[in-house]
Amino acid sequence: MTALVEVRNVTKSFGGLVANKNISFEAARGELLGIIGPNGAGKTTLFNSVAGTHRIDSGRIVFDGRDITALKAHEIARLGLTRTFQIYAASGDLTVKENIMVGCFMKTGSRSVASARADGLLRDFQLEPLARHMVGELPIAAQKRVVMATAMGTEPKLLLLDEVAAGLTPHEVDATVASIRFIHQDLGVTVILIEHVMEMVMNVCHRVLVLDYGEKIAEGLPRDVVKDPGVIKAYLGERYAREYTAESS
Amino acid sequence: AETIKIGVIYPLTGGAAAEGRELRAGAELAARIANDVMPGIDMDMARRGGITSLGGAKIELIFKDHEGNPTLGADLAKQLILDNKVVGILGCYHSSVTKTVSAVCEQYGIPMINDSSTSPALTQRDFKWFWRTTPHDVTFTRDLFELLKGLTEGKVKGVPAVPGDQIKKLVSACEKTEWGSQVSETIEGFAKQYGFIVQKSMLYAAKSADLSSEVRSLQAVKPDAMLFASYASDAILMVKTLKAQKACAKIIWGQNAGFEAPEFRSTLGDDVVGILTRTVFAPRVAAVKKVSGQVNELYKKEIGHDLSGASARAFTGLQTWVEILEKAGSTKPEDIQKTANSISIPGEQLIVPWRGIKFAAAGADRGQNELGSGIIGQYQKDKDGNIVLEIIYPFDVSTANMIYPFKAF
Amino acid sequence: MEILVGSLVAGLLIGMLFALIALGLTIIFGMMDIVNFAHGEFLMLGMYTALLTSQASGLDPLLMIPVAGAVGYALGVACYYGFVKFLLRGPMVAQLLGTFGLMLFLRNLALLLFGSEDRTIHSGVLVNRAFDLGMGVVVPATKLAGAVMAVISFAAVWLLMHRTRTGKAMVATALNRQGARYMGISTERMNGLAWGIGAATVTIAGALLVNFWSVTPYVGLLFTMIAFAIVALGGFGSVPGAFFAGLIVGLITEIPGFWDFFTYLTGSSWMAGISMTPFKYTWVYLAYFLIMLIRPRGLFGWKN
Amino acid sequence: MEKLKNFFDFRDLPRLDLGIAAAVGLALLVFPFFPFSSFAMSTVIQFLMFSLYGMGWNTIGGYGGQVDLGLAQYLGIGAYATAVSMIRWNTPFWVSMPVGVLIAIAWCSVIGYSVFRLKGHYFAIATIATSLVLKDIFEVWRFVGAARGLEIPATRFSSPDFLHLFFTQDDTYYYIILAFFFIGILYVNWFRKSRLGFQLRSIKDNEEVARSLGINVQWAKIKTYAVAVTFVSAVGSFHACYVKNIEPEDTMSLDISILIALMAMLGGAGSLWGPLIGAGILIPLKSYLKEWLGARAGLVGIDLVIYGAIIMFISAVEPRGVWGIVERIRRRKRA
Amino acid sequence: MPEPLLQVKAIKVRYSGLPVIHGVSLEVYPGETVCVVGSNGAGKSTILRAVMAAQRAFEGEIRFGGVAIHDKRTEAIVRLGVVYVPEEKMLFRPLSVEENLLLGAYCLEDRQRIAENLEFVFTLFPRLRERRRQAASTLSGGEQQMVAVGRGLMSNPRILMLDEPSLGLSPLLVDELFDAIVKLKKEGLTILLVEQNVRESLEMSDRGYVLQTGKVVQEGSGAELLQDDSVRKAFLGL
Ligand SMILES: Nc1ncnc2c1ncn2[C@@H]1O[C@H](COP(=O)(O)OP(=O)(O)OP(=O)(O)O)[C@@H](O)[C@H]1O
Ligand SMILES: Nc1ncnc2c1ncn2[C@@H]1O[C@H](COP(=O)(O)OP(=O)(O)OP(=O)(O)O)[C@@H](O)[C@H]1O
Ligand SMILES: [Mg+2]
Ligand SMILES: [Mg+2]
Repeated sequence: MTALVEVRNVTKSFGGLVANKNISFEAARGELLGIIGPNGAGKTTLFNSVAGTHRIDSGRIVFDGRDITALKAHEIARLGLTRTFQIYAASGDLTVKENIMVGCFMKTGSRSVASARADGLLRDFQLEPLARHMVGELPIAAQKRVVMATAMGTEPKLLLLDEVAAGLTPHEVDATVASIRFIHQDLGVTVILIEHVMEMVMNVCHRVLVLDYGEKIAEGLPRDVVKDPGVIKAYLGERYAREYTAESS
Repeated sequence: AETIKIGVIYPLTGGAAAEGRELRAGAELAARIANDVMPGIDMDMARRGGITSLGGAKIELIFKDHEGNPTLGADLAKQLILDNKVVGILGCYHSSVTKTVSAVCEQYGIPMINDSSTSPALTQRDFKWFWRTTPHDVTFTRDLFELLKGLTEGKVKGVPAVPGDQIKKLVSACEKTEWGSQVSETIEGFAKQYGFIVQKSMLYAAKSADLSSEVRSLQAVKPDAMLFASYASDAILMVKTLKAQKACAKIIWGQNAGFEAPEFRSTLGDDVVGILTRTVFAPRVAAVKKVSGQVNELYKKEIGHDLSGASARAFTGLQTWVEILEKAGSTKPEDIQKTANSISIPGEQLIVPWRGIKFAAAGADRGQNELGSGIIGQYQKDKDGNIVLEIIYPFDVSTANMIYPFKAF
Repeated sequence: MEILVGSLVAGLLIGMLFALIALGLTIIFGMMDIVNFAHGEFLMLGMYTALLTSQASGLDPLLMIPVAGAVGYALGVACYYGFVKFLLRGPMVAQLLGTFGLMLFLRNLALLLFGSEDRTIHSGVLVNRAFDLGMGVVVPATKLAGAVMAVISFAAVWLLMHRTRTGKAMVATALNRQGARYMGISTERMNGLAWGIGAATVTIAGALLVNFWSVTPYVGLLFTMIAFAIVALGGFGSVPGAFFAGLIVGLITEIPGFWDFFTYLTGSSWMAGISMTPFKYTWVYLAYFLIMLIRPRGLFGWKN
Repeated sequence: MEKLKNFFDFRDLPRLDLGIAAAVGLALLVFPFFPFSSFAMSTVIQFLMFSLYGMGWNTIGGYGGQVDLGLAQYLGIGAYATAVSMIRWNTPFWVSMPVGVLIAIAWCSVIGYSVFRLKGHYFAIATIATSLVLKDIFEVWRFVGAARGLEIPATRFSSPDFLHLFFTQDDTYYYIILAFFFIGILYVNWFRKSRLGFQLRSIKDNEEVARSLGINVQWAKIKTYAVAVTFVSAVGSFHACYVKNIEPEDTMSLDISILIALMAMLGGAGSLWGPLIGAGILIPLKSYLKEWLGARAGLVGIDLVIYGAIIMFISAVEPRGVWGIVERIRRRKRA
Repeated sequence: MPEPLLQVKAIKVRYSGLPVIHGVSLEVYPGETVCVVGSNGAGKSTILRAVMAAQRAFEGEIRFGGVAIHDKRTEAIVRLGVVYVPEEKMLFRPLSVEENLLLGAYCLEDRQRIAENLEFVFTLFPRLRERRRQAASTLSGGEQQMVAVGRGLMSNPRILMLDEPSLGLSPLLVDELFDAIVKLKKEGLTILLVEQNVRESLEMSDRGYVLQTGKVVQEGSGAELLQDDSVRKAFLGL
């Protein structure tokens, strides 16, 4: 397995606050990597750094063999690295299908091709009945599926998902897990996801990265990470730790 | 008998609506005098009662409002010509509107008389369907330089000859519009011709609520004469600012418009004494010209105040229309064209102090009335303490001694 | 030298008046994200109010400032409850549309009521009075009064916003209307208040302005544009920003004066050959444009 | 080929709309054969011109959410390009119009490059500022006639001159602008569903998200601006030939910019028919209110008071303009 | 049986014409913790918004402390002591954490009380004390959630309505948050809770309602509902 994305010593600070401190990691082609950590640990910031949403202070990011450190967000997206947003306020005047078509238009200029691809994605993500609805009117679960479908419209090699399971019922989490598996296995996309819903992390991730106060404090298999005392102290709490260790053992 | 429709396009709303009302009243009064028999007025038009050569046909005026907008003016002209089927057009006050309206008339071959636009360029276009009764800015500006020259030659009533080097340096401040920039250029031209020096010719942004830097800049060159082209609000502010900054010159002259507006006088009160303005009509004319007095009486009775430059010129414009129609005895454009090119109305028929009306039939100023002239008036206090506009130029009709030099505020 | 000092003082003085005019705009914008195209029309109404009431009552126009302020306040509140309230539901486009409508409505209503003549005040304490301080510094009484009024108004508004509970509530309303409601803040009242104060400050400016400048129903737009430039330059919604930007704009309008000064200083003839006066306001817009390139949210901007 | 077909692809619109649009289109085609007054004719020509300006505004302002209040500067550039080259070099309209468009696009790229970094109201006011600066320059620039402007002399060409768009009959102008109008509608219809159109709507929604979907936000905005500017400056060129007299005040003033935006906003920003509805309401309303109330009744200003009140009313009732009202009624019927 | 503090009677709500709540009734008695659960889009938030008059019910009645409040304005309802922590947080973004919290106490006049409440919130969420000067907009998602809840506690509400307070919080924090809610409950605060964390919330609630597409399909005590098969199947993934 070769690394699809390689993050080397990335540091990003806001004023005095160092949100990412010298973080390094890599994700192999075909991997499903999870990132967890307390609120404000710098997970979203790390996504922003990787996806070029903001400039990093120092460090290097290599994607698919190319140094993308200095590229702009849209250039990075065109190389096949797409991210979703944690707080996505889709208000505007685009319907679900139109939203997905925007993603599809990255790879094609033809309206009929984009439309056909969007139809395919609507089917894949069980959005067909909602195609003509405005995104803002949908329940959160459906919105998150729209976000994922739109991102898949760009045919990425690497997909960064920021808390797509937040606020979902267990049922819906299961559906989301299925969607992510579909993206990962059937479409062969490498996925990095940020999640607080531990059921999901434990279920789908091959490997987990733990951040705290901007630093990487642990990295490893999910079942190992949840036993890490540092992780328990900073993130999981005793109760959850007990639960998950019990489950996985 | 039939009526003869004449389209009249004036700025009835918009920034110049006050002038528009004057213009309209002047034209309406002229139409009344033409249509009725009014023995009390010593004017051919007043004796006839309609156009006798057309079976006593009455004049009907159709007013349109151009708001000071040239494009709208052109539209209205089309409308008058095509929908209202007017015989001809009168208007439009703003030179810019007159320009577009006359172009439409030219296109459709409909005669137009311009009574009140003073941009020289209007008659330099070799139009075949355009005649202008009022003198234009070149004439007015030449009047000014004649006056200045007269000062050095001792021709001005009440002022001994002034040594040439004491009145040499001029500055001008004109508003940055078509009108203002033309005046500014004309001043420079004449200054060269008459041997004066224009030290600064400034174009300023009109209606800008603050003229202190402009005044400071004028003051800095210590001019002998300050020349302005401004509308009322700027004219008032300009004089106020001059006063505040104690700026002064021996002569302060305004190219009509703002300097002649009633508001100018009432706002500034005694401060206007000594300021010169060019005009085509001052109530004092009525004192020296009988027919003017008669018409002015009538006008005052109806409107409540004296004839102004605007109303007097509108009156004269329509009067010219009436005389042309009378003489042509036809409403066919070609006949009107022929008549207009050859008409000659003697000065005693007019309420304005001109030698008459006779249009240049060809040449560089084609369609321009060659017998028109301007007046330069000076605000002075009369015995009762009222401020009146006394006539200073032409020298032969001057009504008072000139105040020279201008006393500081 | 006199030109330089004179221009500086004149620029600062007129700048303070501009700032006073812009104050209301920045308040209203800060609260509701509404760019009020009818702002200059409020100024115009303030001018007419002072002019007509002083003519009718025979009192000095200076005494009419509180009257104009009260009329402005009432007008602003009425505008809010009767009209602007409904605009708030819509996007920026709808708000622009609405205030264009308001601008046309007020301007032409004034035309209908007052006619289009230039009208001026003929006498009064401030009218035609000026103090000559030497060195080319001439301070017209109106502008001095305007400057004093501006300082007072800005201080009052700043204190209101930062030192009172109502001010805090106004800030909260400005930032997140629904959120403020959940805190128990009556956002309608706050917005109405903002419109009242916003309109009152600009009508007061109008009541001052009419002492040296004539009024027609059309005076508004120029001042609306200047106020826009000031408010955007200072940062939309920023009160101190509006003050400093006002001074800057005032100085910019004196560029012709500075140009003259350097012309004489250097005695250069090519400088003398170029006239700056036609561009008096061009510089304001150009400066706005250039400063925006460096600071896209104005000098003191914080809102997005 | 597919692209061409897409111009005529109105399938996503309700039948009723298309029916009404077809009826209006037909009525416009035969309009000059009926004996309407020249006033009606010039009102309809105005309507067509402002619809086109509004369509231009709508691409950047409606679909893109970038509220531009300075489009008149491009009207001026188009008009001056045509007038200057016609007066000085006798250039045919069909040459000067594209040249004007190119100049306008070049200018808009310069403006756009800097101005598109601004957001919301800052952007709107910056566009006003650039427009006023350009106007001030034109007012003193002798080459283009300074404040006096330019006049294409009424006797310059002999009518009809199709090359220089010089006619005595308004009918001919009418059909030319009507052709522009139909092309404009077809183009906007294509645009709104094109890749650029979609990208733009996404940008309007959320620029950050748009970037993450591979959209070069700045470039997409500039491209769209160029489209908007093309509309405005092409019609500006036509304006020069139709009116034959242009001045800075007349072609580049803030009032015109506002009027352009007003049309589209009142009709409904971001919808295909919005600008047409806006122009269709405002232009006749303005002309006829003035004719009935202003000039006849002598109540100076009352026409515009009513006009302003109507704009206020619509904006208060439905933020998305007249088209928003239509859609609301439709939705209620469906529910 | 005492009077219910909050009483929602057969309300119906719609968004731009589309009905979303079809006649929901629920009561909250003083001192009680009541939980509303339901899948996404069932209309839980909408009910709370209706109580706050942020989205008007077009039918039905809402009473608080015996007073009808469905025709009152939001701010008047807040002043009666109904405090709502919305799902979308609605922070005053450029203001600092502390300023945000203080605005939560806008309805209180007593400075001493305000200071105490602030201290209480800082003890509950120590992270906020660290960040008290930071602008709310730059906080992480979880930190923002803490500010929102803390702000709701600042005004000594008579009833606190929390809409998915655990959304986006780390497991540890969720735990702490629920502990905090339990603590508040013990202090006698009346709480109406909307949550996706069905198990935890039902465990600590006195009673619960299950909402499905705008209708109450089940109600009962927390423990009862936890035992219910359909609830377990639908929400606990068992
Ligand atoms: N633009 C910014 N300016 C200042 N501080 C920022 C900015 N963006 C983020 N931060 C700070 O950086 C830290 C990391 O934020 P980030 O959003 O990456 O957290 P996170 O790990 O995603 O948390 P959560 O799980 O709650 O979403 C936080 O403390 C936040 O306050
Ligand atoms: N502003 C709105 N406009 C139109 N429909 C809306 C709006 N807000 C919510 N809805 C719809 O109303 C229904 C109920 O929404 P509500 O937010 O009350 O659900 P919820 O139970 O709180 O769900 P969630 O778990 O997502 O918060 C949903 O189907 C949603 O799509
Ligand atoms: Mg995050
Ligand atoms: Mg909810």
